[in-house]
Amino acid sequence: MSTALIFYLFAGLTVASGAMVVSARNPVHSVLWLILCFFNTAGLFLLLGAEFLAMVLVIVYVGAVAVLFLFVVMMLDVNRAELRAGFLHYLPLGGLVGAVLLGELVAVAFAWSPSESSEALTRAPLPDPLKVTNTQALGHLLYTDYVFLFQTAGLILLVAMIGAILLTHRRRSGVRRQSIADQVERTPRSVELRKVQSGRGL
Amino acid sequence: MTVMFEIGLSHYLTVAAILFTLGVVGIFLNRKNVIIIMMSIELILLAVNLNLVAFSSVLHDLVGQVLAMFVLTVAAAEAAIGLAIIVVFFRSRGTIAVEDISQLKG
Amino acid sequence: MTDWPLLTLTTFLPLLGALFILTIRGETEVVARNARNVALLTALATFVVSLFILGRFDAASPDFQLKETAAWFPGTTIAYSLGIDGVSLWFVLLSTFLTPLCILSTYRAVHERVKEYMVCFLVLETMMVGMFCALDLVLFYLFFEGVLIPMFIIIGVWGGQRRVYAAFKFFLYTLLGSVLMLVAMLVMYFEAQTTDIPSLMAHSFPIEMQKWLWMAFFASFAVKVPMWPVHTWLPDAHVEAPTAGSVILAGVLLKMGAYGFLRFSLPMLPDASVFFTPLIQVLSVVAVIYTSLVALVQEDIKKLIAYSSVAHMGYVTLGLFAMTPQGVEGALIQMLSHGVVAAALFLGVGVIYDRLHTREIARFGGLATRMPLYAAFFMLFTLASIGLPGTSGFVGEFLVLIGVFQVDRLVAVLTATGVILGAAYMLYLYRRVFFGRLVHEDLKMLPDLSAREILVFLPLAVLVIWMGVHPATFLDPMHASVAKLIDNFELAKAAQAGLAAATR
Amino acid sequence: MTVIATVFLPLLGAVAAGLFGRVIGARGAQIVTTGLLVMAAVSAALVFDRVALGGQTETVILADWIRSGGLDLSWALKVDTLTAVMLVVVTWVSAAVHLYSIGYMAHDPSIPRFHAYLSLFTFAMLMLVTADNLVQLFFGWEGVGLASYLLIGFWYEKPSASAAAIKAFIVNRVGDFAFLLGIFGLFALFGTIGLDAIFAAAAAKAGVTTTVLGLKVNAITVCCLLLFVGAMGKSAQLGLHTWLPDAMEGPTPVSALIHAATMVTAGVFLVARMSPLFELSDAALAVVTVVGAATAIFAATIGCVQNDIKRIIAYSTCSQLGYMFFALGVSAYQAAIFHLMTHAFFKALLFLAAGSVIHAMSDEQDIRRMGGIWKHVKVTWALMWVGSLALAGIPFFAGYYSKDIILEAAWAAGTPVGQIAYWVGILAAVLTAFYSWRLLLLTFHGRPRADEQVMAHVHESPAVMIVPLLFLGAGAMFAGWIGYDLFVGPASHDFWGRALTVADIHPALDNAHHVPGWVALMPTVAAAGGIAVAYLLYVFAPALPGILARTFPALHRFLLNKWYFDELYDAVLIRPAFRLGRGLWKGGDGALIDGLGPDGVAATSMRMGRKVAATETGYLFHYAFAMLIGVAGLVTWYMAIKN
Amino acid sequence: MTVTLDILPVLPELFVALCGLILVLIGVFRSGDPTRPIATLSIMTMVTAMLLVWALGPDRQTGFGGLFVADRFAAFAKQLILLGSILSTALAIPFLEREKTTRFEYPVLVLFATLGMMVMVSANDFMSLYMGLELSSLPLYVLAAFHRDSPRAAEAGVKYFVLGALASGLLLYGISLLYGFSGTTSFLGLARSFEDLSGPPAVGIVVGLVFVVAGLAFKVSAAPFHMWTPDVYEGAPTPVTAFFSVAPKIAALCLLTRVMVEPFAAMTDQWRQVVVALAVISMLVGAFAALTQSNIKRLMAYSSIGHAGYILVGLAAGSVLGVQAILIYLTIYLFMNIAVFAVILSMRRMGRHVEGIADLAGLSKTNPAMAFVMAVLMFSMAGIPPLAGFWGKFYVFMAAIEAGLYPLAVVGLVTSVVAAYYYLRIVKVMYFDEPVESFDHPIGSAPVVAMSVGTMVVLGFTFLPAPLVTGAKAAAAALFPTG
Repeated sequence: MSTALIFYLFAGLTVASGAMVVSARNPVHSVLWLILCFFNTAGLFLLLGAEFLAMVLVIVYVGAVAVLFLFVVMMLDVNRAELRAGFLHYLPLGGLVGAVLLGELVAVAFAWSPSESSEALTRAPLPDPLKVTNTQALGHLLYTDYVFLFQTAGLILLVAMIGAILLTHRRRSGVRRQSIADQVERTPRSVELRKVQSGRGL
Repeated sequence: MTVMFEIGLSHYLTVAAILFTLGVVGIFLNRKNVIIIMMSIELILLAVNLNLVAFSSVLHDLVGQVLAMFVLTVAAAEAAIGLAIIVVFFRSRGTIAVEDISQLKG
Repeated sequence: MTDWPLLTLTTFLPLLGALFILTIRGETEVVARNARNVALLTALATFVVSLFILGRFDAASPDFQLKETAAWFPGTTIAYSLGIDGVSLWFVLLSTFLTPLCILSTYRAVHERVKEYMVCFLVLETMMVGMFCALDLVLFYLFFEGVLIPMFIIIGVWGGQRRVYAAFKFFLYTLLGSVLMLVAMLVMYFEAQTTDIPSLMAHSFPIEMQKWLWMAFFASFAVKVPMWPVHTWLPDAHVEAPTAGSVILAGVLLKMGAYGFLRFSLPMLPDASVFFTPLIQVLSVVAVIYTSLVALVQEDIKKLIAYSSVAHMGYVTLGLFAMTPQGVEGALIQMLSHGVVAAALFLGVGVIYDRLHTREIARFGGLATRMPLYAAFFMLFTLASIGLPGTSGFVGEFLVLIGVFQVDRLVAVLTATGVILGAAYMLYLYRRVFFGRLVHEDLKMLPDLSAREILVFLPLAVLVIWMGVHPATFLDPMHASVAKLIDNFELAKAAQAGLAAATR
Repeated sequence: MTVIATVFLPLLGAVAAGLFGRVIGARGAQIVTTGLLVMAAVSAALVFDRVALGGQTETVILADWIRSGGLDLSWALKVDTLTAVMLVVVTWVSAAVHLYSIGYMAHDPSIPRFHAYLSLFTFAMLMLVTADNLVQLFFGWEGVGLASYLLIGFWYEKPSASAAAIKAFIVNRVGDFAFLLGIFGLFALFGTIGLDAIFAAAAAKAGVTTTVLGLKVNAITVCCLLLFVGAMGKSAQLGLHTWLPDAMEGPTPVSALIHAATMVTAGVFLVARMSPLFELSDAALAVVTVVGAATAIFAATIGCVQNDIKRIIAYSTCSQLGYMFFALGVSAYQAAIFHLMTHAFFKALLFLAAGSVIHAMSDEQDIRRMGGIWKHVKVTWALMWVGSLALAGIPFFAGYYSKDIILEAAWAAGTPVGQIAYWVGILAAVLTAFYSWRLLLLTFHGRPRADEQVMAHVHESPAVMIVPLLFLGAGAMFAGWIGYDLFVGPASHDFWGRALTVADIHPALDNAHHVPGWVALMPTVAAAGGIAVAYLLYVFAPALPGILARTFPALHRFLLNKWYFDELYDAVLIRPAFRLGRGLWKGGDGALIDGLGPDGVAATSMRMGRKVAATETGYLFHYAFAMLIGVAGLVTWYMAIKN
Repeated sequence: MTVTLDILPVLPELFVALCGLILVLIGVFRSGDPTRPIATLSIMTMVTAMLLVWALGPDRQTGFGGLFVADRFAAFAKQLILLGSILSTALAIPFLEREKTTRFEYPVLVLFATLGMMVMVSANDFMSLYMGLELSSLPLYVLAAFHRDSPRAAEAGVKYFVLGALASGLLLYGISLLYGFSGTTSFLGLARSFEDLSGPPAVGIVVGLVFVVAGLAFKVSAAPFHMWTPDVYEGAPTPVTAFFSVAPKIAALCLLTRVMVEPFAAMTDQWRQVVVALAVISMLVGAFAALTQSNIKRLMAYSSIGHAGYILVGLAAGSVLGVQAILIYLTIYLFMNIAVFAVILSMRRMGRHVEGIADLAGLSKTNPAMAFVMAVLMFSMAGIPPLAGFWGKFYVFMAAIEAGLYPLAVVGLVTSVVAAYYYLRIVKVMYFDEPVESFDHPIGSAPVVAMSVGTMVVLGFTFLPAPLVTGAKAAAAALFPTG
C-alpha cells in the first residue's frame, strides 16, 4: 500500500514535471522541471531496486547534464521565447497522433506476460540483493561480460569530447595572448623599430 | 482496485509510455527553441531507461540495467554534442528558434 | 576463319573501334577526320566480318547456329550466349550494313563533336548486333536497353530544335515499356529455371501466366515497334534526331520490337499470343489507317516518313501474328525492306537538310529540276515505300497481306487500304518536294548529289531492287527457322487445346 | 528466245536511256530506245507468227521470285495467242509512238528521260501480258501504272500535270487494292496463283461459297468481281474513270500509247485472260456488262460537250473501253480483244494526229480556238478523218468490224443485260459519231478562230511524225478487215486455241453471226445519224449548239462538269481524308495520346514531384511529425488491422 | 566466473580504435597543420583494417560472450564501409585544404565513425548494436556541422542531430520492448525464442520490432524517416555528404539486414510488410521529389532515398538471393556514389565551389572526360544496362520476384523510370546545353582516382561480374545458418 502511494507520488510528479518541461514558456523553467523529473525517476528506480542507476541519474544527470543545459540556456540568452502562432494549429492533429501512440503503448504495457523462454535466455541473473549490492553486481558485469561495450562507451565519450571541442572551441585572432617563450627569447636585435607617423598607424 | 494498488510492471511501463509520448509530442509541438527539443529527447531516453529498469526488475535480469547504464552514458555524450551544435548554430544565425531552422528545404 | 567466334567478333568489333577513337587526341579538325575514318573503317570491317556469318550460315538448318557460350553470372543460369538463326541472321547484316552508310552520310552533316558522334554510333552498332545475336534472356535485355544510351545522346546532342523533348520522350517511353518486360523475364526465369532462349522456347508456361507475361512483353515491344497508340515518341524522335540517327532508328531499332515478338511472345507464349492476336490485329489495322491519314497532312518531311514507318510496322506486327509462313516471312522481309527503304528516305531527307537546314515541305518544290539524280533516287525509294512490285516493299506487303488473308479476311481487307493511302501520302510528298516550279530562290543554287552521297545511296538502291526482284536470296535462309517456329507454335496450340479439352 | 527479246529489249532501252542518258545524249537515247523497240516489234511479229498463227504456246521460266510456304512464284513468260496479239499491238504501237516522239519532243530538254519512260512502260506492259501468274501480272500492272504516272507528270513543273499524275496513280491504286484482294482470294481458294493451275482447278471450285459481310456468296464470283474492280481502275470504267481525262496533261505520244492503245486496255486483257474464271460466274459477267455499257454511254455523253481536243478523245477512249467490257460481259472475249486491237490503231492514230494538230497550233488544245486549218495540215487532216471514220464504225474501216461484232454479240447473248448493252451501245455509237465529227469540224473546218500569230505558224509535222501516223492510219483502215476472220470469224477457234475459254452456255459470239439484218445494220445507221447531227450543228446551224446549251443549262453544266464525279470524290473522300488526318494528328496524337500519355504523365509526375518536395518544409517539427506518423501508422497497422 | 577475452574476432576494430587514439594524440601535439599526415595515417589504418578483416578468414567467430560476431557478412560489409571511408577521406582532404577549413579532427572523426559502423555490422546483440550505432552517429552529427561558420552546415547539424536523437530514442524504446517481452537482447537468443513460437508473436515483440525498424530506417534514410536526408546532404560540407552517402548508409543497411534476417528470421512475414511499405514509399519519394531539384547535392539525397528503397526491396525478399542482391547493390552503389561525389567536389569555378545542376551545363565541351564519367554514372544510377547500376537493380528485383513480390517489383521498376528522368536531366545539362564557364582544374589526384575507379567498376562489372557475385553470395549465405 505504501509502495503504491510512493509509486504514485513519484510517477505523478515525473509525468507532471515531464509535461511542464515540454510546455513551460521559459526554457530555464523547463530545465528546472527536467531536474525535478530526473529526481522523481530516480525515485522510481529506487522502487525497482536499481539503486546505482538512481544515484547515477541524480549525480550525473542532475549534476552534470542538466547543469550543462542550464548553462547553455543562460549563455545563449533565450530565456523567453513567445508562443508563436501555429502551435495550436497543430495541436489537434499532433495530439491525436500522440494519443493514439500512447494508447497503443499502454496497451502493449498491459499485454506483457512472462515469456516461457525468457528464463532460459537470462544472461545475468539478478543476484540476491542481500549478498551482493546492486552497484557491485553492475560493476562486475560491466568490467567483465560487457567490457567491450564499456570501452565503446568510453570511445563515445571521447568522440563527444572531441566533437564538442571541435565545434565550439575557437582561437580568437583578435585576442592577444601572452606567449612567455616569445617574450623570453626576445633580444634587442630581434626587436624591430619602426617609425610610426601620427594618424597613420602601422 | 487491486490494479490500482498492486504496483506491477505495467504501471511502470505506463509511466514510461507517457513520458515517451510527452517527449515525442514535445519535439513536434515545440516552436520555441531547440533546447526544449533536446530536453524532450532526454525525456524519451528517460522513458526508455524506466522501461529497461522495470523489465530488468521483473525479469530478474541485470542486463536491462546494464543497458540503461550505457544509455545514460550515451545520453550524456549526446547532450554534449547536441548543445555544441546548438551553440554553433546560434553563433552563425543568432537564433535557436525552431522555425528559423528552415533555410534548407524543398 | 572457321573457328573464329564470328558473332562475338561482329558484336564487339565496333566497340573496339569506339575505344580506339576515344584515344584519338589532337586538334579538332584532325581528330574529326581521324575519328570519321576510323569509324568508317571499323564499320566496314564489321560488315565484312558479318558477311562471313552469312557464308557460314547453313540455311537448311532451323537451329541456332554459330553458337558461342561462356559462363557469366555464377549462381544463375545467366550466361553469355550468342547464336543466330534464319530470323536473326538478316537483322545482324542489316545492322552492319546500315552503320557504315550512316557514318558515311555524316561526313558533311556533323561538324561538332565528331569523335563523340562516332563513338556513339559504334557503341550503338555493338548493342544492335548483340541484341540480335543474344541467346540469353538477360543478355538480350542488356543489349535491348543498352541501345537507349547512345541513341539518347545522338538525338540530344546532334538533334534539332526540340531535341531535348524528343530524346527524353524516346528514352523514358521505351524504358517504361522495357522494365515491365524485365519483370516478365525474371518471372520466366523462376518458372523455367533457365534464361537460355532456346530452352525457354521449349518450355511451356501455364496459360494464365502466359497472359501476364505476354502483356509485359507487349508493353516493351509495342512501344519499340511502335504500335498504335504508343507510337507518338517516334515522330518526335525521328524528326529531331540527326539524319543518321533517324536512319538507325527506323532501320534497325524499330525492328527490335518486332524481333522481340518473334523471339519471345510467339514461340514462348503461344497460347497467350493466340489469345491476344485480335488485340494485335486491331492495333495494327488502326496503325496502318490512322497513321497513314496522319502522314497525309504532315508538313515536315521527316515526320511524314516517321508516320509512314508506324504504318509499315503495322504490317509487320500483323504478319507476325498471322503465324502463317507467308505472314511471318513477309513480316521479316517487310522489316528488312523498311530497314533499307526508310533508311534511304531519311538519308534522302538528310541530303537536303544538309544543304538547306529545313525539312519543312512547303520550303521545297521543283527540286527535280536542280537535282535530277537525287530526285531519281528518292523516287525509287518512294516507290519502294509504297510497295511497287519489283521493289522490296512489295514483297513484304504482299506476303504479309496474303498471309493475313488466310487467317482473317476482314483484317486483310482493312489493312490493304494502306496500299492506297500509302501511295497517296508518299506521292503527295514527292510532288510537293520535287515537282512544280522552282520558286524558292535558295533552291536554285542547290548542287546535285556528290560522289559520296551517291556512294551512300547506291547500295541501298541496289538492295531495294534486289529484294524486289529476287527476294529468294533473303527468304531462303529464313524458311527452315520460320517453319520450325510455326510448327512449334501449332504444336503448342494443339497441346493447349488438348489440355483444355481434357480438363473440360 | 524471241519472247525474251520482245519483253526485255525495251527494258534494255529504258535502262540505257534512263541511267546513261547523260552519256549517250538525247539523240543517242532516241536511237537506242527506238531501235530496240523496233527490234522488239519485229520479234513480237515472229512470236505472233509462231504462237498465234502456228499454235505453239510456250512458257519460259526465267527465275525464282517469291517462295514462301505454299506460295511459289517465278518470273516466267507465258505466251499464247492472247499474249501474242497483245505483244504485237503493244510493240507496234509503241514503236510507232517512239518514232513519233522523236519529232514531237524534239524541243524538250529531257528527251532521254522521256524515251526511258516510254521504253519502261513498254517493258512493264509486256510483262503484264506475258505473266504466267497473277503476281507477275500485278507487277506489270503496277509497272504500267508507274510509267503512266511518270509520263503524265513528265512536265512536272506544271502543277496540273503532277496533280494529274498523282490522281492517276491513286485512282489506279484503288483498283489495284481490289485486284490484290482478288489475288489473295484466289490464293486462299486455290492455294496457288499460277494462271494455269487456277484454270485447271477452276471448274472443281465453281460451287465453293464464302461469307462476305455475313452474306453467303460464290467465292469465284467474289474473286472475279475484285479482279474486275482492278480492271475498272486501269481501264477507267465508270467510277474509277476520273483519272483518264486528267491524264491528258502528259505529252500527247503518251496519251496515244498509254491512255489509248495499251495500258487502259489492260483491264480488258485481264478479264479476257481470266475468262476461265469469269465463265463460271454469270453474276460477275453481268456486272461486267452493265459497267461496260454504262461507261460507254456515260463517257460518250461527256465527250459531246468537251472542248479540249485530247480530252474528247480521252472520253472517247473511255467509252470504247466500255464497249470492250460489255463484249467481255457477254462472253464475246474474242470480239473484245478484236476491238482492243483495232481501237489501238485508230485511237493511237487519233491521238497522234491530235498531237500533230497541237504541234501545229503552237500547243493549243482548245478546239474552240482552232478551225479552218485543214489546208495547212493536209496529211494530218486526212489521217484524222481516217481515225474518226474508224472510230465511228463507218463500214470497212477497222472500227466497223469490231464494233459491229460487239453489238451483235451483245444482242445475240440473249440475256436482258445483253439487250440493254446493245441498245446502250447503239446510242453511244450515235454520240461517238457526233463528237468525232464535232471534233473534226471544229478543228479543221470552218473559219480559223485562232489568232493570227498562231495561224501563221501552222505547219505540217515533220516526216518522223508523219511516218508513224501513216503506219497507224493503215492499221485503222485495214486491221479490221484483216483480223476479222482470225479474231471473230470462222478461223477464230483455231486461232485462239486455249487462250480464251467460253462456256458452251455462253454462245453470244457464235450467235452474233446469225443476227437479224437490222441488228447488224443499226450501228452503221447510228454512226451516220451522229455524223449528220454533227454537220447540222456545226456546219449548217452553228448557232444551234449555243442555243441548246442555254436551253438546257443544267444538263449542259452537268455534262461539262463530267457528271460532277471529281467534285463528288473531292467532297466525299479526299477532303474528309485530309480533315480526318489533321484531326487525328492534332486531336488524336497531339491532344489525346500525348496529352494523356507521355506529356500528361510527365506533367503529372512533375506536379507530384513538386508536391512531394514541398513536404520537405525545412521545419524540424514537420520532419519529426512525419517520423512519428510513420511509427504510429505501422504500429496501428499491426495492432488494429492485423489483429 | 571465468572470463575469456576472445580478442581475435575484434582485432580490426581494436586496431582501428588504438590507431584512432594515437592519431588524436598526434593531432593534438603536432605543431603546424597536421590534417594531411593524419588523414594519410587514417587511410593507412583503414587499409590495414581491411587487410585484417580479410585475414580473419571466412569462419564465423563470436567474441565477448556473443556480443560481437565476425562472419563473412560482417567482413563483406566492413570492407565496403572501410572502402567508402578511405575514398571519402581521400576526397575530402584536398577539398578542405582548398576551402581552408582543415582540422585534424576531421579524419579522426571519420575514423571513429567508421569504427562505430564496423561494430554495428558485427553486432550480435542489441546492446552492441546500439553502442556501435551511437559511436558512428555522434561523429556524424559533428561532421555535418563541421563548417561551423556556415549557417547551412549548422542547420544541417541541428536537424541531423535532433532527428537522429529522436530516431535512436525510437530504436531504444523498441529494444527495451524486445528485451522486456523476450527476456534477452541477444540476436541468437531472440532467434531461439521465436523458433518454437506457436501462434502469433507477442504484441510487444511486434511493436518493438516496428520501433527498431523505424529507428534503423532513419539511418538508411528510408521514407517516411528520410526527411533529414535532403537538408543534411545539402547543408553539410560536400566531402561530408560524400561520406554520408556511402559508409553510414552501407553500415545501416547491412545492420538492418542482419537484424531482420538473423533474430527475426521466424517473423519474416511480420516485418516483410513493414519493409515493403518503407521500400515503396522510399522509391516513390526518391523518384518524384528529385524531379524538381536544382541543387545536385540535394538531388543526390533524393537519389539515395530512392536507392535505399530499391535495396529494401531486396531485403523484403528475405532470402539468400535478397541479401546477396543487397550486397551487390551496395557495392555498386558505393563506387557510383563516390565517383559522383568526386565530380561534385570538382565543381569549382573561380575558386568557389558550386553545386547547382545548371552549373554543369555544357560540361561535355569544357571538360569532356569529366562529363563522360558523370554521364556513365548517371546512366548507371538510372539502372540502364549494360552499366553496373543495372545489375544492382536486376538482382534486387530478381530476389523480389523469387519471393513472389510481383507488385513490389513492378512499382519499383516503374519508379526507376521516373527516377531515370532526373539522372538523364544531368546528362542533358552536360551534353545538350550550351556551356557556361568551365570549371577550375581538378584538385589533386584523389578525385581523378575516385572517378576512374568508379567508372571502371561501373563499366567493367558487366564484363567480369563473377568475383563480386560469388563473394556476395557467400556473405549472404553466412546469415542463413541452414542454407
